[in-house]
Amino acid sequence: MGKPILEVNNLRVSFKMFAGEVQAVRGVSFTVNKGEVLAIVGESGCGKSVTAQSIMRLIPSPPSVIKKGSSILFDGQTEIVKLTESQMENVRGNDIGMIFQDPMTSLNPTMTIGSQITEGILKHTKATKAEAMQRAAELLTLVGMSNAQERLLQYPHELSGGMRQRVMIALSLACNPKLLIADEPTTALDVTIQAQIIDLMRDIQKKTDTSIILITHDLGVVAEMAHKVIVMYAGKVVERGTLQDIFYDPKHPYTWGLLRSVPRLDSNKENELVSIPGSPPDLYAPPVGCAFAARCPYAMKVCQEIDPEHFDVGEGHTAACWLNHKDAPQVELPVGIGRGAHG
Amino acid sequence: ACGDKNNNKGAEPSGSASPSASATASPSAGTGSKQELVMNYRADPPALDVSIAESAASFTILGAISEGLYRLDKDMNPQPALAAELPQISADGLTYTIKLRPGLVWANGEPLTAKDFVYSYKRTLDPATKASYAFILTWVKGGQAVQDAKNPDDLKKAQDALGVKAIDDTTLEITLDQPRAYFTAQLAFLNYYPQNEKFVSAQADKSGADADKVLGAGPFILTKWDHEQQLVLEKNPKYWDAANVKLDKVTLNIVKDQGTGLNLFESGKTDYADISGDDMAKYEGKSILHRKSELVTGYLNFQQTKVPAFANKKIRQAMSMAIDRALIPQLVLKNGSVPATGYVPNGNSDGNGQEFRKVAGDTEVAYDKEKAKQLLAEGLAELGMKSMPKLEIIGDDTAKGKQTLENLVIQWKANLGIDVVAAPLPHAARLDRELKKNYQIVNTLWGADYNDPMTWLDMYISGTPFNTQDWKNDQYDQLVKSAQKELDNAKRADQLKQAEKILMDEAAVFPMYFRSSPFLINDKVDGLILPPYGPDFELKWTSIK
Amino acid sequence: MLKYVLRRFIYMIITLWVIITATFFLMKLLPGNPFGEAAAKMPPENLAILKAQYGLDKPEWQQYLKYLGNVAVGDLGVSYQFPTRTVVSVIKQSFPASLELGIESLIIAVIFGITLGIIAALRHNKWQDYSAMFIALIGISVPSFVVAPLLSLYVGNRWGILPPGLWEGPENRILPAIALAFGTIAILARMMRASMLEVSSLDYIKTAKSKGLPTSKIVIGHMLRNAILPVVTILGPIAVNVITGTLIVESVFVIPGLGYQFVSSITTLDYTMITGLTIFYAAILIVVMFLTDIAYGIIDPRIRMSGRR
Amino acid sequence: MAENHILEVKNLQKHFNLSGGRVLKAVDGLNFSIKRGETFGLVGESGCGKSTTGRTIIRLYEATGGQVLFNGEDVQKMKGDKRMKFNRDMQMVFQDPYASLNPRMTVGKIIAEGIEIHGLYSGKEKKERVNQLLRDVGLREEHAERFPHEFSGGQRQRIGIARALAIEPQFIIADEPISALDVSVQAQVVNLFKKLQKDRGLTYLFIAHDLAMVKHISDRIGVMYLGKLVEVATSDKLNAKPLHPYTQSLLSAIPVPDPEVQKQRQRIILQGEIPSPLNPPSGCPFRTRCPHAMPQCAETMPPFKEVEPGHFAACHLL
Amino acid sequence: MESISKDMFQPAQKTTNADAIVRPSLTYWQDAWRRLRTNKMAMGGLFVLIVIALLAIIAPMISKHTIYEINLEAVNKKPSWAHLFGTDDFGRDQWTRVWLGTRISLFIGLVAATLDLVIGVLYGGISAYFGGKVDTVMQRIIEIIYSVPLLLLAIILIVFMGPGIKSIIIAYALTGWVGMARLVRGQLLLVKEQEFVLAARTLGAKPWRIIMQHLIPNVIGLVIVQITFIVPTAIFFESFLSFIGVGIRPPMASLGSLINDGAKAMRNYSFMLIYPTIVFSLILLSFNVVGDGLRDALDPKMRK
Ligand SMILES: Nc1ncnc2c1ncn2[C@@H]1O[C@H](COP(=O)(O)OP(=O)(O)OP(=O)(O)O)[C@@H](O)[C@H]1O
Ligand SMILES: Nc1ncnc2c1ncn2[C@@H]1O[C@H](COP(=O)(O)OP(=O)(O)OP(=O)(O)O)[C@@H](O)[C@H]1O
Ligand SMILES: [Mg+2]
Ligand SMILES: [Mg+2]
Repeated sequence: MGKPILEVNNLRVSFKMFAGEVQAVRGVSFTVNKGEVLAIVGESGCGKSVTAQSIMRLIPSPPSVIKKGSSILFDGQTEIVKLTESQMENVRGNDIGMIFQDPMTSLNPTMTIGSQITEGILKHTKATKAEAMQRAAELLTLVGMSNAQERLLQYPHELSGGMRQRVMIALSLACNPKLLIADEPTTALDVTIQAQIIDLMRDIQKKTDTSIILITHDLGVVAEMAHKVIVMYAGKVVERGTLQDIFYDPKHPYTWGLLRSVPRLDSNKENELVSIPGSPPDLYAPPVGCAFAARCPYAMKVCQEIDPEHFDVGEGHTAACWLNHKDAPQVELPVGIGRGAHG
Repeated sequence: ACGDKNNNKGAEPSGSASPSASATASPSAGTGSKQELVMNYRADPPALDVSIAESAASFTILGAISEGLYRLDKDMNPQPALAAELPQISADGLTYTIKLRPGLVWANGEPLTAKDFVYSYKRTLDPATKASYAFILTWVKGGQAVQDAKNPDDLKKAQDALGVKAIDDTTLEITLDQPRAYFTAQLAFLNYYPQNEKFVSAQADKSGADADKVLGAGPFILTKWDHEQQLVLEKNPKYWDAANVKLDKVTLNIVKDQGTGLNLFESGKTDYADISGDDMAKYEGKSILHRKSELVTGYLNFQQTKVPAFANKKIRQAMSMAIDRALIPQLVLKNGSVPATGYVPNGNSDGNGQEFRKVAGDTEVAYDKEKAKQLLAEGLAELGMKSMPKLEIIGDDTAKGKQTLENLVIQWKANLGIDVVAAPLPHAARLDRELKKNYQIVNTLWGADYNDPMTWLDMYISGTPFNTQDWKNDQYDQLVKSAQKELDNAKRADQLKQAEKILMDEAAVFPMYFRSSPFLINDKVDGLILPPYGPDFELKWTSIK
Repeated sequence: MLKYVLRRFIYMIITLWVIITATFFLMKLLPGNPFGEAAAKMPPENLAILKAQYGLDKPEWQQYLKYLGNVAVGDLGVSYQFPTRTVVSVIKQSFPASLELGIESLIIAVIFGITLGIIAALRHNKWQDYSAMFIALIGISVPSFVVAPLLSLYVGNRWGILPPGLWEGPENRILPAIALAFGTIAILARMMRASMLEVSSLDYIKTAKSKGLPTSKIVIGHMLRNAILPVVTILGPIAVNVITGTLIVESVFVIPGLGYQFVSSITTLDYTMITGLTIFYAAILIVVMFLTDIAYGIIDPRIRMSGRR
Repeated sequence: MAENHILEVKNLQKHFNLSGGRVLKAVDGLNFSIKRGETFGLVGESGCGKSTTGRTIIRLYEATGGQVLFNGEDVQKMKGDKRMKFNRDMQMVFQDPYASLNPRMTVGKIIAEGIEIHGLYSGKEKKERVNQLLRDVGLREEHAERFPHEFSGGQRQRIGIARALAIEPQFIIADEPISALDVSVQAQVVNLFKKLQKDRGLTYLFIAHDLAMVKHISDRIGVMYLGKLVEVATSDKLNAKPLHPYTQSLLSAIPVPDPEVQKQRQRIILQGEIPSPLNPPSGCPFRTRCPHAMPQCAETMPPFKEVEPGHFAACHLL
Repeated sequence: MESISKDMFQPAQKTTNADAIVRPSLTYWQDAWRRLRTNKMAMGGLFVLIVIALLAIIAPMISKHTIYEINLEAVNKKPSWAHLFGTDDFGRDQWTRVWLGTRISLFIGLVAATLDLVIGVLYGGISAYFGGKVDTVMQRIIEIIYSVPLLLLAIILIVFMGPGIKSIIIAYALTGWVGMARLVRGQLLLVKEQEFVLAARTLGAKPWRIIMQHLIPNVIGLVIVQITFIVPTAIFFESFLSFIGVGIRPPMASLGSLINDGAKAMRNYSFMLIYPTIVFSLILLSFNVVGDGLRDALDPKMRK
């Protein structure tokens, strides 16, 4: 793995609302290296999309603000937080591509697929219209769509959801970005197409050495693609590590909960699925201590009072949980997690 | 006619002795300067057809393209035009023999003869022509019979019997049903113009609809007519008096908005503009401001059948006396109109060579609000009523029309304590309600059709269509009817004077003002005549200095 | 598509027929004498002859059927007021000026209105928004009967920049077109702003941004087309009104247009003229409404597919 | 038909007429029935007609052909009171949680709407009921006064479920209620569904494209492809012995949240383009992507036959 | 990391810490009102509107002048302390007339807005919701109403009702709402396809409920923008009717007719135009900022 392509440091993003400030992202730090796939997992509403969109500076402002002290360093030199809007235009699409969560609404209904793909190419390269069209057709073929030439002239509503999602991917790859942010790229698709798309993204990543930030709640997809994983909860990173670290040696009760929630292929229908009880805290006023404490079966007094920092629990593996403190009681990994659980 | 439709914008009187206003006293031939005139004109004329013409706009334009036996000069005296000289009138005053100028031609070169007059009169009287001014030609003996003809045979017979004959190509003989003192001047009136049978019948029902469907023998030719936009008149080289016509070209732009008209004048885009009373003050004392006092009276009618209280003379008097009529010209019209001093307006002849108003004096009730209150109380007592019923006054919905109603309503309220509701209506709707007698009080206008008191007074004979207020006075009827037959002009004038006095004493109508209109005319324009009735202006003697 | 057009065409005919019928009978409710005031002096017998000539002596349903027949062959009748002029000739002579002026003013209104709306939406709640909306508000609060004379007086007369009136050269078009566009600009700007604000928060705008497109490209390429629908909706009737002429602007700037004919036909109770002009107006309106519906489909391909709206 | 079938779908068809006279056969001849208290899963790829099936059953669309019997009565023919009763007995949880919530209504109002329409409770009772429902689905009482956009996807889905439950239906059509949710919330929602089923004896038609979850929740599963059912079996049988090649590929493609297992798995990756429902392939609709396609497949549509008791499939290979 | 006492690592008592109620709980309307109140522009607009309404009610009552007096000494006087807005052609106090006119115009504007809200929005809602044949017929009716000349209608109204406020309101009720109806329909065609409408239908909601609760609230933004046009349009519609004689009867005046008269007099007495126009523009400006504020306040997504 190469040098860092993206270093996010203490990113804090809030939404200023009438009723107060929603602290959607509260000090997120992570690094993505060249050619690496970083997966972000976490409960719905924990700030994954906001983090992703902050990197692209796409969150609407107002009401959002990226707080002082946040840093998003791209390619070791570009401080994204400080760029002007027009400098940002050169980063978007060119250096960083993005696939959005919802393929149904993320394409312009009144524009043909072709012009939506070529737009970015025309902006960032010196290509002529015809060349851009040629490139667009190649991209469509690359993402596995037949009849690419014809598809270019169609409108989004004439395509199926899976096709639209692939168009989104093609679009984000148009200028060979160094970093691709994929926000739940397969959520809306059925498994057969999902499998196709994962294959496709893996292929592309290998061929072009693109770095990918993959946001998803599907741990299966994570398992298949990611090199590194960060787990987010209530606007914070609670655990980070390699794929193996997270799946086989997780150190945070929330991660445990997540892993245990997945129905196993051999699971007994009569059994309840394991879920994490309760719901995440209100980000209008996050709790003082650990945000997960209220739902955590292992909560200690300290959890309710002091927000844990990251403890190093292995090489590059950290977890923000007091259980990893030397004074904390030892806790067994719950059943259903670890090697062979999904045999 | 009653509030000629294009011309109800308000007016004012002038002290000018001459009945018409003229741009300069002495027409002088323009030399050197381009003889072209650009004018604003307030309305697109309806069909330019001698028989059908009924509006001032038609009279004006046809007056320039066409010509009658006589043309009125700036003093409203008939000057021989197509006629070589003034008519020879028989002793009984019934037969007029007129010699035409020799060698007259129509603008298209065809000769113009006495027959063209005969054709014209017959055509106008033919009911099928639907000429609204045909009644003026019923003065010719047998005219009424033509008008009343029910079938083609009757019509043929009546037309043959009509008292107009072409003795030869240049001699015309007209026989009247009764003597009419003002008939020579009337021969200058549009409906007595000749028409070219061949040309007119070729146009069928489109006669006068466009520039190429009009033929005259007057000083000008209509060379362009873009409806609602522009008319262009050019000098007629074949006109008998072409030598004395100075203007080569007159452009008339149809400008309906007086404010814009003034803008055009001030920015030098036109030489002539009619302006509103409000804008007049600024030009007071400047040589470009001209005023024409018209033979138009603005007055109120009180409908007696609808409001029985109005049958009571005291109540009518009270209603009239409560109005300070000086305020209407002063505050509303501001265009030089003067408070009325009777029904027949200033400048109208008495049919005996004198001005009617000068002879008859001020016959109007004087403004006296105390007396008005008293009269109202007395009148109500006579009727056994406690108060006046709810009253409504209708009138035109023009800006000035509305303001007039407003002013009256306020005065009645302030001076008499009665509530009258103002109901401004579109002109046609107002006229319709007036003629159908479907009103309580109406603010209306009358303009002279010809320069004689009869045009004013015969309309109040009981039972006639324009006596819409249902006022009835036997003595009045008798006086006017006998004047209609009276041969002695002096006696006739006296009878009419008495009749008007009755009209006014009885407060049958309430005249408010004699109308006058202001115009701006470029100083370089010379000899443009603004006659008090009929056409809006007379171009023949106009020139550019 | 063809079927749709055909069906709409049939609707159009039906609507037009209802309008003809409604106007025909509404007009009979009007007071007064259609032959003008001169006819008032006519003896009743002559009036009867006159009425017979126009077929007014027949029962109303016969008049109605005859009229329908005439309309079907494009004959809208002869003016009662000016018997030498047919309704069709009046339209032919007055409509071109109104149409030309209307189109010019629409172009001005659309360009300025949409630009103002876009600026306001892009700078939502900033000073640019407030000033654009302030300009728009002036457009609404100052009616044409004030704007038109003011322009004629100041620009035309006092400052002498442009002619204060008359319908001659191209320089005569500018002031009336502006006066006519004034109110429309305001309406379009406000509509455009509201609609742009809605569109600007949609997901695909983010997608467009994520490609690194500059704001101008996003506005023109992505937002405009999606935001313009409500503007098109309201523009239809406005366009019809504008191209068929407006009394005030026409009379102030001395333009030989149809607006004056409309008003004068009604105030003078010219039956055939009223009905004829109404039919003409209605026909244009219906066609424009239809074109609007077609435009929906062109603007938004989703609408073309489902065929609704 | 057996008494305990709450819903029977017979040869159900739903065709959409598009402009230009084109017909889109979204659902083309479905046959299945659901027993009282059972969960029937319906899987298939995006656009194969799952939602349309659900919507036609609940009469959001009028069926083009076929019959839907609910408690033995023809749904299409219900009117007036019967229809109201039907609306109470059958409810739907919508696919897109956000779009299915009125953005201008507070959550409390959204949930209370059904109660108001059917006049079940009023005043304080209504409020209590709404609070109860919120707690039931794992939300908090004070959420009642917030608006949908203030919630995360999982929370929105739960609002939709609470709305459906509010009028105490017997039968719920859950249209992909979990696909937008993260795993822990998926588990919550699925548990909630199961709990409600246990407590109230609800019957579900559970639509999804995620076989793993459907397998877990459903008693029986129907697999759809391009408007047609290609396989129906009990959950266990389907898992153990999928018959149709499409089902096989679906099962093999389920990603496993275990990096090592995942690496070793053999997946059947389908090739070829997904056909358009506007222009379906002749014969078997799946033949364009089927690894076993034969000439016969292009000619005739394989019959939907009962291969084993309770296990139906439509494939020429069988 | 500073040292932490050992007992801190004892299992915690279960608390409902995370469940703390944080955001103030408000109803929709309270919430909207709160949001409106924080909008300075909107509150300013509301304040101006209230002041204008109060002036319209009170100013003519306490004025020394009435509209029934002609004062020859004070004809067309420029504004002064005696006559704040100057005097008109009859020497009447313009201040009094302007506020009386404001009274009438405000009334007409509000009635028109109400009619538009009720008739236009409902009509559009029904047309869009039912769609199909109902929509086709209702849209044709709109085309017909659009086509029948206003003037013709107005004149028929004078004939049957006489001029006055009643006629104006009837004329407006007959024709004025079609623009709103079309706009609402156009937007609702998109809204009605959304799933929450379907959801309401599966609950058994009747059309009326769906239209009122689900459809219309979702186009309220556009409706408000349109309403802010309606107010001036109606006021000018009245002055147009006054212009052709169906409007307010003199000596009563409306803002529209005062502006109309002022436009005629502007060459000589510009104050006759300026003051009513200022009052009118203020009304409009306030209506618009209040409208915009309301739009934002009623849009839950704009929570600020
Ligand atoms: N435009 C916005 N206005 C106010 N709050 C917002 C906005 N966008 C997001 N939030 C809040 O920010 C928090 C994080 O949202 P985000 O979209 O990042 O979640 P997520 O992790 O992507 O969830 P999901 O998996 O459901 O997509 C949420 O609590 C959400 O309520
Ligand atoms: N109202 C409609 N008009 C026309 N076509 C429709 C309509 N609704 C659905 N369709 C079409 O019917 C087919 C089936 O759609 P449906 O929504 O039932 O799919 P689905 O199986 O639910 O897919 P997904 O998993 O994406 O929700 C699709 O091709 C879709 O385009
Ligand atoms: Mg997200
Ligand atoms: Mg679906």
